[in-house]
Amino acid sequence: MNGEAIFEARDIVKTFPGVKALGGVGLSLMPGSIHALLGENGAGKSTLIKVVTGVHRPTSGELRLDGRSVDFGNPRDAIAAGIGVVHQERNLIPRFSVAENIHFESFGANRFKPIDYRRLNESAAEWLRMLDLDIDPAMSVTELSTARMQLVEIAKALSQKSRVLLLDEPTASLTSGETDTLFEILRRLRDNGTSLVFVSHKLEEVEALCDRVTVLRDGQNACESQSAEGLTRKDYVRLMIGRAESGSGWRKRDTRAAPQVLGLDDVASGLGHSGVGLSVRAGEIVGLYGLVGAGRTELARVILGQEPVTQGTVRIDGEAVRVADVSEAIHRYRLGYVSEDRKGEGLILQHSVLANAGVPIWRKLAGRFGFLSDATVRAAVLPYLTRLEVKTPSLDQTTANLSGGNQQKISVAKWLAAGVRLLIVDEPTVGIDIKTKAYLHDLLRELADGGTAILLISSDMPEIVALADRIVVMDAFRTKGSIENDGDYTTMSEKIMTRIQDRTPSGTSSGIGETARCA
Amino acid sequence: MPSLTRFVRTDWFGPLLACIVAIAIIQSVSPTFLSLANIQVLLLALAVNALIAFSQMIIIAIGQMNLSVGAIGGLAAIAFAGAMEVWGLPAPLAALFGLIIGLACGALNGLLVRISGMSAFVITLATLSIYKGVNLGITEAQAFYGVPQAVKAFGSAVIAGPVPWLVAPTALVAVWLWFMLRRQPVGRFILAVGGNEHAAELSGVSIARTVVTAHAISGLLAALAGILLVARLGVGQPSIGDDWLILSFAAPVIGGAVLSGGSVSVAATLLGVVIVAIITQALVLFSIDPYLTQVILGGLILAAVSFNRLRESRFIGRFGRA
Amino acid sequence: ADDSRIALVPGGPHPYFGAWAQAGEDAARDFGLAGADYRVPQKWELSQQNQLLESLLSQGYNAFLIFPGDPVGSVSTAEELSGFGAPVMAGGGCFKDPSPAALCLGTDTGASAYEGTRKLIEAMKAKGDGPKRIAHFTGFLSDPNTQLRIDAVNRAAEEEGVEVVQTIADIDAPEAAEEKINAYLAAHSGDIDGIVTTAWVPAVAAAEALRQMGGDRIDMVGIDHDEAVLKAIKDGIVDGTMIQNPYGQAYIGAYVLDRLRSGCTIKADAPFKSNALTDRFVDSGTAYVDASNADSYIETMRGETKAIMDGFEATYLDCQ
Amino acid sequence: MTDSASSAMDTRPASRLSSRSSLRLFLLSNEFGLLVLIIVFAALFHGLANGFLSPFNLFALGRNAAVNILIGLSMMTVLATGGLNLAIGAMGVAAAMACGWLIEGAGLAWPLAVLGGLALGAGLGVTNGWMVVKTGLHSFIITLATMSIFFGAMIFLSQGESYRALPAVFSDLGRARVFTFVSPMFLIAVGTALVLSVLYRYTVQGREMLAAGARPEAAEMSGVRVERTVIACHMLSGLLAALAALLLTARNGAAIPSMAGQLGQDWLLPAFLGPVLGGTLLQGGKVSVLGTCLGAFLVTMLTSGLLLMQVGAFWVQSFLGILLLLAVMIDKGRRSYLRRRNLA
Ligand SMILES: Nc1ncnc2c1ncn2[C@@H]1O[C@H](COP(=O)(O)OP(=O)(O)OP(=O)(O)O)[C@@H](O)[C@H]1O
Ligand SMILES: Nc1ncnc2c1ncn2[C@@H]1O[C@H](COP(=O)(O)OP(=O)(O)OP(=O)(O)O)[C@@H](O)[C@H]1O
Ligand SMILES: [Mg+2]
Ligand SMILES: [Mg+2]
Repeated sequence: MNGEAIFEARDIVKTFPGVKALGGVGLSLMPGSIHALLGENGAGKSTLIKVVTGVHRPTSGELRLDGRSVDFGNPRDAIAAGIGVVHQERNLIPRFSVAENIHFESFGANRFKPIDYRRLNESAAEWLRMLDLDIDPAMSVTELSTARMQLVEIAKALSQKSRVLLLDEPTASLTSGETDTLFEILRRLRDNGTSLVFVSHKLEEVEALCDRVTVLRDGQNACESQSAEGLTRKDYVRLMIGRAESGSGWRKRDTRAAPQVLGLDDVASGLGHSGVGLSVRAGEIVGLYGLVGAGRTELARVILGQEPVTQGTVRIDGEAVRVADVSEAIHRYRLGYVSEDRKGEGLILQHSVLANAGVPIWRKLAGRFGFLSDATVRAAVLPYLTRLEVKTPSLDQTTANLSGGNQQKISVAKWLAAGVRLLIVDEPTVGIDIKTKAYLHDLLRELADGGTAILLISSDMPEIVALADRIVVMDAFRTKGSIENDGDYTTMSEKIMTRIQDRTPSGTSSGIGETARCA
Repeated sequence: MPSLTRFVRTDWFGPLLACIVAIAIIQSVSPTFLSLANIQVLLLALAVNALIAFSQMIIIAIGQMNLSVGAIGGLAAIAFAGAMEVWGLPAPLAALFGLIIGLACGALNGLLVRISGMSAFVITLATLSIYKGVNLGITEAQAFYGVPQAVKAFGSAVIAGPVPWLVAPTALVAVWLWFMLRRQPVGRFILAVGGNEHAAELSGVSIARTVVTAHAISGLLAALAGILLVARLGVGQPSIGDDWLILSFAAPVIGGAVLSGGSVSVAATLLGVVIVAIITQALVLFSIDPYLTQVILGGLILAAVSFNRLRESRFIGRFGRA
Repeated sequence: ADDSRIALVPGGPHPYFGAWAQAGEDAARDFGLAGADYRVPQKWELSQQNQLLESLLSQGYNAFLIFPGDPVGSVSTAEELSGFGAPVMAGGGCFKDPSPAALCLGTDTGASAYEGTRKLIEAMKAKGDGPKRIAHFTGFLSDPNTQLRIDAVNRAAEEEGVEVVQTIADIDAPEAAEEKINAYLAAHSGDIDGIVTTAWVPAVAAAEALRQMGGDRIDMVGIDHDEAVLKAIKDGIVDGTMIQNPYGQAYIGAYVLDRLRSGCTIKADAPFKSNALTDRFVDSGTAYVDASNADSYIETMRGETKAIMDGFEATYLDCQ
Repeated sequence: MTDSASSAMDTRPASRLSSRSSLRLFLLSNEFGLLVLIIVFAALFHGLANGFLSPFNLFALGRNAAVNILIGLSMMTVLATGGLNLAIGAMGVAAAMACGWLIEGAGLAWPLAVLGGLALGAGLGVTNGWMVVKTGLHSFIITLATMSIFFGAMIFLSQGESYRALPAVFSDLGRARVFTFVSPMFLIAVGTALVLSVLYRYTVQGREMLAAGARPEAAEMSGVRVERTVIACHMLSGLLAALAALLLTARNGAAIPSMAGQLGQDWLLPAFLGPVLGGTLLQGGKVSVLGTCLGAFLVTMLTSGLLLMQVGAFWVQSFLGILLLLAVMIDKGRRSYLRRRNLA
C-alpha cells in the first residue's frame, strides 16, 4: 500500500500458551523517519519488536523487507538483513568486556580467526565516546550500573549500522542528560536515512522525537503508521487507553500532627553514608530525590537492616532500634521495600504471579504449624492485583511471561497487600504506562491517607513533585535537608537543584536540622 | 599497586596460592615431596587428570554437565587397546580411532541435547549407560592386554628431567583450550552461551552449533585422557573412567568455575587438578591410617577451597574493587 | 537334572569372574542341566545384584551360585531366594553366618593373603638378612574381606619379624591404584623391601609400577591371574601371585546346586573348614604361582578342581 | 468476588478458558508424561517378558522403587535451593550405621535407635547447610568434602563391620507384603512423598524454600530468612537420606557400610535421575514431588523389565540408556504434538 516503506509487518498474529499477544497488527517503516510505537503495558509492543527481529516466529502474518517477503528463522537472519534492536530487557553477556559485547555479532565470519582485542577496544571506544560514555571498553559489563548497560546496548546496536533500528524503551533508566545525547544521535541517524522505531512511556520524549506513530491496544492496532504531525499528548493517550488521561494531581496534605514512624538521626553506614537525617511520619509521603548514584537505594538497604549502621540512630515509632536483618524489618517492624531492581530482587520471575504477590504475607496468613492454602493467599492479594489492573491470563502464570510493566505492578502490589507501616518505594514507575502510573500515584496517596508512611525514591522529578509532601535531597551519600513541597514543578525543581549543587559540607548539621524541623 | 591488584584478582590467583601453601607445608614435613621422582609422578597424574577436568570444564562453560566423560574415556580406551590387540592396528591409527570414537560420542551427546531440548544432565546420564554398556558388551569386563611396548614406553618415558612425555599432549591441549576460550570466536561463543544463552542467541550465535561443538570437544578430551591412561597403565581396562565423574567436576570447581556457566579458566582448572593431586599424594606420603584417609581427604579439600575463599574476601577487600 | 536352571551371579562386572561363563556351560553339558547361566549385575553395586537376583527368581531360575556383593548385606536376598525353595550357595566369597547358603566354595581370603605374605617374606629373606619392611596394597575398606586381608598380612609379617610400614586401601579403580602406588613408590621405594597386594587392580598397577621402576631390589607377591601380573612374573619383575580358582567355583558350584535340587542334603558331619565368615567353608583352592609354573597354572587349577570334585559327594553330601 | 476480580485480571476473552487450560497444562506436564511412559512400558514388558506382573516381581519392584524414591526426594530438597548434595549416600549410611550401633552397641530399643539414626541424618544435613551458608562456597564442593568426611568417619568408627543383630521388625518390614504384592516400604515412601507435597504446597516453610531457591535476593528482600531456609533444606535432605538408608537396612536385614557403595556414591545417579526426570529444576526454585516419585519409579521399572527380558548380560546398561533416551524423546514428541494441536 505504501511503495516507499523499507520494512512492513502485515497482519501479525502471535499467540503464547493461553495468551494472544498480537491479534493481527501492522506496521510500516519509512526510511529516514523515527516511528513511535505506543501502547499500555502488555499491549504487545515488545512482542511485535521480537517478531520483527526474528526472536519469535509469528503465528501468522507477513514481514516484508524492501517489498519482498522475508522469514526470519532466528535473530541471526534479522541481523544479516540489517535490522538492529535494543530490547527492553538487558541482554549483555556477563563477564565479557564492554567492547566484546558491542562487537559480538561481528565474530561470526570466521570462527577460528583470533580476535584482535586491541582493534575491538579502539572501535568500541569510538561508539562509547559518541554516547558520551566514559568507560573503559576493556572492563567487564558485569561491573556496570543498569543505566550504563543500557547505553552499552545502544552502542552495540548503533555499531551494527543497521538500516532499521528498533529501540524498546531505551530511555527507561537513563538520566535526562543521557537521553538528550541519545536523541541527538537518533536524529542524526534519521537524517542519514535510517528507519527507527522508538518505544517509550514518556510521551514528552515521543513528542520531541518522533515523526510517525503506531499505537497498539490489547494486541490490535489502535492506529497504524500515521504521521505524528498534529497529534498531541492527549491524542496519544486517547489512542492508547481509549479515553482521556485521568488521575489527580498534587494536593496539600497536612500530617504535621501525626507521629513519626521512621527517624534517621545523623546516620552513617558501612556503605559510605554519613550525616543522614530523615524523618517520615504516619500518613506522610516523603520524596527522596537525588541524581543516580546518590546513595538512595543504599540508604534503603541500611534502613532495612541489610547493611550495618555504623553511627547515629534509627528510630522506628520514636524508639531507637537496631534492625538485624530484612526479615526482622518486615515481620517485626513492618517495613516494606519496592525494589528498583525488579528482576534481581523485586520478583521471583520463574514463580507464578500468586506466589510472588504473597511472599511477604505468607507468615501472617499462615495458620497453625505454618499451614497455608492458595485460596487464602489469593483472597489476600487479589484486591490489590485487581486494583492495579495487572494483566495476566491467570494468577498461575509465570511472572517472567508478563510484560515488563505488569511485572512492575506485581512488585508494588505485593507490598500493598502486606499492609506495612512504612513503605519504601524505589523508582516505582520505571517502565510503567501512563494510565497505571496515574493509578499507582493515586494508590500511594490513598495508602498514605490510610496512615502508611511512604518514602518515595525517584529520579523522576515530576513524579516526586506530584506526590511528595516533603522532599529530601540527597547527594553523594549525604542528605542535604528537606523542602516542603508546594506542588509547583518549576519552583520545586529549582529548589531541589540548588540543594544538590550546594556543595558545602552540610552533612551532620543539615541532618539534625532536618529532623528538628519535622519535630 | 595496580599490577598487584590485577594479579590478585585473576581467577587463578587463589588456587595458585592454595597450591603454594600446600606444597610448602608438605615439603616442610616430608622433604622427599619435591624430589624428582615425586614430581614426575605428580606430572603423570596431572597429564591424565587435567584432560578429564578439561573435558568437563568445557561443558561447565556452556552451563551444562556431562556425566558421560568417564564412559566416553573408557570406551575410547578399550577401543584404542582393542584396535591394537584385535585388529593389529598400529598405535597412531588406533589412537586416531579412539579419538574419533570420543569425538563422535561427544557430538552425539550434543545433538541429542539439542534435538530433545532436555537438560544435558539427563541426556548424558542416558548415554553414560549406553557407552558403558557398549564397553562391557565388547569386553565382557576382560581387559585388552595387547598394548605394544612402544605405547607403554611412551607412557613412562621422560622428555627431560622429571618431565614425562605424557604431559606433552596435555600441555598442548591446555594451550589450545586457553587460546580458544580467550581469543577465538568459537571459544567466546561457548562462554557466551554459558553466560547468557538468550543474549548470545540474540547476538546471532547459533546455540545448536555451539552446544554440539562443546560436547564434541568434551568427548575428544575424554577420549584422549582414556588413551593416555592406557599408555600409562599398559592395559586397556574396561573399568577405566568409572571414577572420573567426581574428579572431573571437583578440579574445575576448586579452580573457581561457576557451575551455572560462562566462567571457567584453563589455568585455574589446571591448578585445581594440581591441588587434588597434591592432596592425594600427601595422604600417601604421610602414611595415614587407611581408615582415616577419607576423613582427612575431605578436610583438606575443605581447607583448600576455604583458603581460596578467605583470600578472595580479604585481598579484594583490602585492595579495593577498581 | 534337566529341570535345574542355575544362575551364576558375581558381584559385578569383573575380570576375575571371566571363567564362570565357560564353567557354567561346561557344567550344563556335563551334568545335563537346563542351564547354568552366568548373569552379571550391570554395576558392582549391592542393590543392582539384589535386583538382578529378584529378577532371576521371577524368570524361573531355581538355584543360585552367588558371589555376595556384601557378606552380610546379601544374606537377606539369599534368604528370600531360599524361601522360594531355591538352593543357594556362595561362590568365590562367602556369606557371613548365619545364612541360608548351603556352603561356601571359595577362596579363603585371609589364608590366601597370609600365604602370599609368607611367600614374599621367603623371597625377601633369600636375598639376605637384616630387617625387612613391606607395603600392602588392597581394596575397598567397606568390603569386610579387606579387613581380613589386612589382618592376615599383619599376622604373617609379625610372625616373621617383618614390619608392614604402610597399608594403602580403597584403590580398586585403575586410576587411583596407579596414582597412589606410583606416588608411594616415588617417595618411599627406598623404605621397603617388598610389596604384597591383595586385590586384583592394585596387583596389576604395582606390577606395572615395578616394571617401570626397573631394578629388582623390591620383591612383590600379587594376587590373581591378570595377564599383566603373569607376564611380570615371567619377566622376573614380580616374584609370584596367589592364584584363585574361579573356574572350579562355578563348575563345582553348578554341580553341587544340581545335586541339592535332586534331593541331596549336606551331611551333618561334613568336614567343613571355618573362616572368619562361615563354618561351612570349602576351599576352592589357591596356589602360589611363580616363574616356574606361570605357564602351567591352569593345569594346576584343573587338577585342584578335579580333586575337589571327585570326593565331593562322598565327603559333603547325603544322597539317598 | 473472585468472579468480578478475574474479569478485571484479564481483559482478553481468548484467555478466559481457565478450566480447559489447566487440563491442558496437566497434559503438558512432566508428571503426566511420566505416567504415560510408565503405563506404556509396563504394557510392553508385560507383553514381552514373563512374570513382569507377577506378585513377587511387583513386590520387588515396589521395594526397590521405595528406596530410589526416597533417595531422589533427598536430593530434590537440596536441588530446590539451586544446590546439590553429593553426600546423600554417605549421610544415609552413617545414619543407618548409627542406628545399628545404638541397637547393638548401646542397647537402645529400636524405635529410639531409629529416631537416633534419623536425628543423625538431619544433623549431618544441618552441618552441610551451615557450611554452605557460612562459607558461601557452592554446595557441590562442600558436600564433596563432607561426603569423604562422613563416610570416612563412619568407616573409621565401625572399622568396616556390619550391624546385623537387629530386631525382627527390620527384616519383617523388608519382607512383609500387603495384598500379596505391595511392600510396606513402598507405602512408607509414598507416605513421605505425600508429606513433602503438603510441605511444598501448603506450608510457609515449604514455599519459602522454593522462593529462597529460585531467587535468594528477592526472597530475602521479601522477608524470607534465606540462610535458615537453606539450612532447613539440607536438614530435610539428611533426614530423607537417613530414612532411605533405614529402609535399605530393613531390606538387607543389616546395617552395612557398603550399602551405598564406596563413599556412598552408588546413590548419586538414582538421586539425580528421579528429580530431573520429574521436572525439578537444577537451577532451583521448582520441585515436583510427584514427578520425582514417578521418575524414580520409571527408572526402577525399566531396569526390572530389562532384566526380565534377559537382554545379553553385559549389554543391559546400553539398553537401559537407550530406553531412557527413548522415554525422553517420546515425551518430547508428546509435548510438541499437544502444543501444536492446541495452538493451531
Ligand atoms: N513468552 C511469553 N509467554 C507468554 N506470554 C507472553 C510472552 N511474552 C509476552 N507475553 C504476553 O504478551 C502480552 C504482550 O506483552 P509485551 O511484552 O509485548 O507488552 P509490551 O507492550 O511490551 O508491554 P510493556 O510496556 O509493559 O513492556 C502480555 O500480555 C504478555 O503477558
Ligand atoms: N562504579 C560502579 N560500579 C558498579 N556499580 C556501581 C558503580 N557506581 C554505582 N554503582 C551501582 O549503581 C547503583 C547506584 O547507586 P545508588 O543505588 O547508591 O544510588 P541511587 O541514588 O539509589 O541511584 P539510582 O537512581 O540508581 O537508584 C548502585 O546499585 C551501585 O551499586
Ligand atoms: Mg515491552
Ligand atoms: Mg537506586
